[in-house]
Amino acid sequence: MSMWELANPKRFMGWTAPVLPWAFGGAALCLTVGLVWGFFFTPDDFRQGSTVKIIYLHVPSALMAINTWFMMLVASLIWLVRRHHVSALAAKAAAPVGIVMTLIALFTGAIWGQPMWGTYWAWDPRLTSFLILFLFYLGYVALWAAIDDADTAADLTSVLCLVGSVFAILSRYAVNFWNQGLHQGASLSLDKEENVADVFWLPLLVCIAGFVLLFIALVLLRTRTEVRARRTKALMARAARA
Amino acid sequence: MKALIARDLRLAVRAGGGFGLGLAFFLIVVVLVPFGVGPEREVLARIAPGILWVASLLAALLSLDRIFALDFEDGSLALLATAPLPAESIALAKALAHWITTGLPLTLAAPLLGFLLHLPGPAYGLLLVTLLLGTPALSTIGTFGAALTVGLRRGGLLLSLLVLPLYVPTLIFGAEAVRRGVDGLSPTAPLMLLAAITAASVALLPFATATVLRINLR
Amino acid sequence: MKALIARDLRLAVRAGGGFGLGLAFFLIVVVLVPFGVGPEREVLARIAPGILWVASLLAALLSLDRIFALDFEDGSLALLATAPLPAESIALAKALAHWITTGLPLTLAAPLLGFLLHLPGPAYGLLLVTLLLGTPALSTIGTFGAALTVGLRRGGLLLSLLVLPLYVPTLIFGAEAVRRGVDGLSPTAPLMLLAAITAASVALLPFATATVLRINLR
Amino acid sequence: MLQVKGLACARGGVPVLENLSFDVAAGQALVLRGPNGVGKTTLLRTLAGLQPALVGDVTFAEGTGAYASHADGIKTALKVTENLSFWASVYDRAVPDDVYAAFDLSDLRDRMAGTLSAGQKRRLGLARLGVIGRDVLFLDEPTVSLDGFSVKMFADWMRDVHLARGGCAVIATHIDLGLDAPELELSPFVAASDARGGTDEAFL
Amino acid sequence: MLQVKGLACARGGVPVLENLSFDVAAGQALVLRGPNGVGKTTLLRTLAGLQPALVGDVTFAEGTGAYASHADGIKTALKVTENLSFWASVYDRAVPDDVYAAFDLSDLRDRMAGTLSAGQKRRLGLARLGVIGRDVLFLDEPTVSLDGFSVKMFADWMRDVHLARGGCAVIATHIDLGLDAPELELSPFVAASDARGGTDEAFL
Ligand code: HEM
Ligand SMILES: Nc1ncnc2c1ncn2[C@@H]1O[C@H](COP(=O)(O)OP(=O)(O)OP(=O)(O)O)[C@@H](O)[C@H]1O
Ligand SMILES: Nc1ncnc2c1ncn2[C@@H]1O[C@H](COP(=O)(O)OP(=O)(O)OP(=O)(O)O)[C@@H](O)[C@H]1O
Ligand SMILES: [Mg+2]
Ligand SMILES: [Mg+2]
Repeated sequence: MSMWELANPKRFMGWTAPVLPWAFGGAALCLTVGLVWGFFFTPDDFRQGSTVKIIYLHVPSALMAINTWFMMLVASLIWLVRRHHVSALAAKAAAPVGIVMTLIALFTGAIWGQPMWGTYWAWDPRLTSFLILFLFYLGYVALWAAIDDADTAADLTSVLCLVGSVFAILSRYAVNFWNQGLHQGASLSLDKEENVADVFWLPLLVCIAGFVLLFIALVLLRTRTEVRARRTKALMARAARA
Repeated sequence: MKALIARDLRLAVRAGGGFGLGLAFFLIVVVLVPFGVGPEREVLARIAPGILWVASLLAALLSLDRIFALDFEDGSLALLATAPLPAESIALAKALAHWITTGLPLTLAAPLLGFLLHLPGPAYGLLLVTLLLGTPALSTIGTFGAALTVGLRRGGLLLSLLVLPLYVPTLIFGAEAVRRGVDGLSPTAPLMLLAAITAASVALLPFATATVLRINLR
Repeated sequence: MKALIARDLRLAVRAGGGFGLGLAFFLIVVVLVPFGVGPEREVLARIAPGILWVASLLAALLSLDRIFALDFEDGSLALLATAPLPAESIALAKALAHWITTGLPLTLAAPLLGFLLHLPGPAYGLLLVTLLLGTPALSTIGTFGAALTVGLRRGGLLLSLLVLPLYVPTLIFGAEAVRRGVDGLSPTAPLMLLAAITAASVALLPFATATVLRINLR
Repeated sequence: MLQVKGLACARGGVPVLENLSFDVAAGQALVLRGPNGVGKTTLLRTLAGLQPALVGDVTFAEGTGAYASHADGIKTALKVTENLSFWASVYDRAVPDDVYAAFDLSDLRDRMAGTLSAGQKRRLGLARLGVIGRDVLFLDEPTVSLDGFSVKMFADWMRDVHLARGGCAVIATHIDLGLDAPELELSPFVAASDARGGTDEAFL
Repeated sequence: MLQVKGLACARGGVPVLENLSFDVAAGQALVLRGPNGVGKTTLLRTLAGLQPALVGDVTFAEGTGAYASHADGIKTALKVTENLSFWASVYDRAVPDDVYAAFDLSDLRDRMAGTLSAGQKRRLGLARLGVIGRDVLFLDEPTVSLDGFSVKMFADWMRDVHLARGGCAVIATHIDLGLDAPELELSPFVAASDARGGTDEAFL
C-alpha cells in the first residue's frame, strides 16, 4: 500500500477519527502544563519583569503562523502534482488556523511591545513581514470563498499559494533591507549559547509542542468537516438527478 | 499577439480612455493627499517619494480589472483560447497593453506631479528611473491577479486584495531608491533589486498567468 | 425599497464579499503607505489622520462602480426603472446598501488601523466620529457619480475622476477635525461643516441621482 | 387597453420608425414582426416608457405596464426562488406557487441562477412576468434560446393565464409562437430618410 | 474529419452526458438537438477543448477547430470592419471581401458594433466564422435573434461555402435551419444519475 492511499477521502476519514481525540488531548495537556509552568513557576525576568511570560503564547503562535503557510504550500503542491482532493482541502482547512495563529502572534507581540518598546506597533521587519503574511492569508481565504467550483478553487488557490510564497520571501528580504528594526533575532537556535535561560526554555518547548498538537488537531478536524461537506454535496447532486 | 495588443490599445483609447484615466486617478490621489495631510512644505517633501509611488501603484491597480474581465464577459476570451494563440502570448500581450496604457503614462507624468508635493530636486531623475523599471513588474503581477479573478463577477476588490501584497517588494525598493536619492545616499542597491524583480516577473509570471487563465476558462 | 436593500446586501455577502473587501482595501492602503514613506514614527504619526481619511475615501470609491453597473449589464436596472419604485427610492436604497457594506465597516475598522500609523491617542474618538459623520456623504455622492457613468462600459475610472473632486470638501473637513484633535484644538467647526455636508447630500443628492438615472436609461 | 397613435421613435439619435398607430384590447396579444434592425426593440422601449417618443401618444393605465428585454435581469449569485421573490416584493406581491410549474422550474428552485443553462435562465426571466402581475406586457424576443417544448409552455401561459385574465401583450419575435394573435409587420413604418426628429435635426 | 468516441462530459462538477460516439465527415454538418439543459453547450465546449472530457476521445486535426458560443465576442467600441480584421489577424489571415455580402453586413461596415441591433450583432458574430477559415466548427445556437431571412442566409453560407469547400460543423440549435444534415438527439445520452466522474465522486 502506498502512503498516498491514506489521502483517499474514505481512508482519510477512517484513520483520522481515532487520531483526533489524541491530538486534542495532547494539545490540552501540553498547553496546560506549559502555560501553568511558564506563568506561575518561572521567575520574573530581571529586566522585563513578568511581561516576559507572554513569550509562552507569542513564540509558539509565531512559529505556527509561519509553518502553517509552509504546510499549505506543501499541500498545494501535492494537489497540483498528484490531485489528491484531501490535500487541497487540508490546505483550505489550514488557512483560517494560520490566520488565527498570525493574529495571536500579532496581538501578543503588540501587548508585549507596549512595555518593551513603549509602543504597540513599530514598522520592524519581523512585525511587518507578519503583517504581509496576514494579508496573504486573507487573500488566500477570500479566493477560496469567491469560487463556486471546488476543483477550480483548489487549482487557483494552489497557484496563488505558490506565487505568494515566492513573493512572501521576497517581501521578507525587502523589509529587512528597508528597516533595521527592534525585534530580537531568533534565539531558539541549536547552538546553546544564544538561547534563553533553561528555566524559560523548557516550558516554552512544552508550549510549542502544545501549539503543534493543537494545530494538527484543528486542521484534521476542519479537513474532516470539509470532506463531509463535499460528500454531502456529492450525495445531494446525485439525489437531485435521480 | 501584435493584433491583440493593437486591439487592446485601440479599445483603451476608444472606450473613454484607459490612457487618460489611470493618469487622472494618479493626479487626483496626489492632489488629495495634501488635503488630508495638510499643506506644510517639509512634511510633504518628506513623504513625496513614498506617496508618488503608492499613488502610481494604486493607479495601476485600479485599471487591472479591465485586463480580462471585459473579454471574459463578451465571450472573446473563450474564443481567443480556442484561437491559434498560446495562453502565454495572451498573458504577455495583455500585460504589455496594460503597461503601455497605464505604466508608461504614469511614469512620464510622475515627475510633473512631483512639483505638487514639493519633491526635492535630486529625486526627479530617480523617480523616473524607478518607475520605468518598476511599472512593468506592476503590470505583469497585476495581469496574474486579473487572470486569477477573471471568472468572478466583479472580482475588482478581491483582485486588489490578492495583488497588493505581491506589490510590496516592488514598492519598497522603488520608494527606497528615490528616498536614498533625496538623502544623498547611493540608490544602486535598491535599483538593482528592483530591476531583478521586474526581470523575473516579466520572464516567469506569464506562465503562471497562462495556467490560471486555462483553469478559469474551463 | 426594503427588498432592494436586502437584495443588495445579500449579493454583497454572496458575491465574494462586498463587505470584507472594501475593508481589506482600506487595510492594504494603510499598510502600503509606510512602505512608501518609511518607518519613522514621527512622520507616520504626523500624516496618520490624513492618510486614514484618504484611504477610507479610496476604499469607498473603489466599490462605487458595483452600485449600478452590474444591474445595468444584466438588465435589472431597466426592469427596475419600469417597476413601481420611484428612481429616487432606487437611488436612496443603493446609497444605503453601499454605506452598510462599505462606510460602516470602514468606520469601525479605522481606529484599529490607526495603531499601525501611530495615530496619537486623542485622535481615535474623533476619527470614529468624523468617519461616522462623513461616510454617508461619501456613499450618496458616490451613488450620484455611479449613476452618471452607468451607461458607459467600465466607467470605473471615469467615475473616480468625476467623484473625487466632489469628495474634496468632505475630506478636508473630516481630516481637519481629526488633526485639530491631535493638536489639542477644538474640532467643533469642521465637525459642524462635515455634518452639514452629509445632511445636505443625503437630503438632496438622491433627486439628482434619480434624474441622471432616468436619463441614462433611455 | 393600450392605444398607440401616430408614434415615431428614434434610436441613437436617428429616427427609426414613424406613423405607427394600433390598439391592443384586453385579452389580446400583438406580435411585432420585421427583419433584424427594423426597430422592434426601439419600439418596445418607447412603449414601456424607457425612452421618449419623437411624436405621438402611447396610452395605457398607469402602473400596469412591464417590460422584458433581451437581457433577463437575473442575478447569478441568487437562487431561482430568491430571484423571483425579489421581483415579487418590488411589485409588492407574493410569489404564486403555480409559477414554478408553469415555467418548468420546480426542479431548479434551489439552484443558483448562475448555474442554469441558457434556456433555463430564459425561463426564469419569463417566470418573472408571472410573478409581477402586470397587465400590459412589452416583450422583446421572449423565446430566444428556448426549446420547442418551452416555447409552447410560454405560449400556453400567455394564452391561458395572462390573456385569459384580461391582460394584453406586445411581443417582438422572429418565430411562430403558436398564439392566435394578430401580427404587425413593421417594415412599412420604417422612417423615411428625411424623417424629422433626430437629435441633430436642429442643425440641418 | 471529426471523431468522437465514448465521450462523457460534466458541467459544474456533475456528469451531464455520457457514451457519446459519432463521426462527422468532411462536407457534413451534424445538428445537435435536445431540450434546454440537456447539455448541448457543455458538449460543444468539450469538443472545442475548452473543458476536459471525463472519459472518451475527441479527434480532429490540430489547429482546424473553432468555437462560437452564446456570446459573440464582439467589441462594441470597435467598428464592424475592425472586429472582423482583428479576428482575421489572430488567425493570420486576411478578411475576404465577400464575407460582408454573405452576412448582409455591407451597409453596416463602418458602424460601431455597439450600435447594432441584436440580430445585426449576431450576424457579425457569424461573419467571424467566414473570416477565420477553420474547417471544424462548433456552433452554439448560431441563429438566436436572427430573422427568417438571415437564418436562410446563414444556412446558405454553411451549405454553399463552408461545407462545399470540405469543412464540417457541429451545430446546436432549437430551430429548423433548413440544412440537409443528420440530427443527433442528445436526450438518450443524458448521464445516469449514478454516472461516474463528477468532481465530488471521490467523496461518495
Ligand atoms: C506585533 C508584533 C510582533 C510580531 C508580529 C512578532 C513576531 C515574531 C515572530 C514571527 C517570532 C518568531 C521568530 C522566529 O523564531 O523565527 C517572534 C519571536 C519572538 N518575539 Fe516577537 N513579534 C512581535 C512583537 C514582539 C515584542 C514586542 C517582543 C518583545 C520585546 C517580542 C519578542 C520576541 C521574542 C523574545 C521572540 C523569541 C525569539 C526567538 O526565540 O526566536 N516580539 N516574534
Ligand atoms: N446608437 C445607435 N446609433 C445608430 N443606429 C443605431 C443605434 N442603435 C441602434 N441603431 C439602429 O437602429 C435600428 C433599430 O434597432 P433595434 O434594436 O430596434 O432593431 P430590432 O428590430 O430590435 O432588431 P433585432 O431583431 O435585430 O433585435 C437598427 O438598424 C440599428 O442598427
Ligand atoms: N455550475 C453548474 N452546476 C450545476 N449544474 C450546472 C452548472 N452549470 C450548468 N449546469 C447544468 O448542466 C446542464 C447542462 O447545461 P448546458 O448549458 O450544457 O445545457 P444546454 O443543452 O446548452 O441548454 P440550453 O439549450 O438551455 O442552452 C443543465 O441542466 C444545467 O442546469
Ligand atoms: Mg431587438
Ligand atoms: Mg446552451
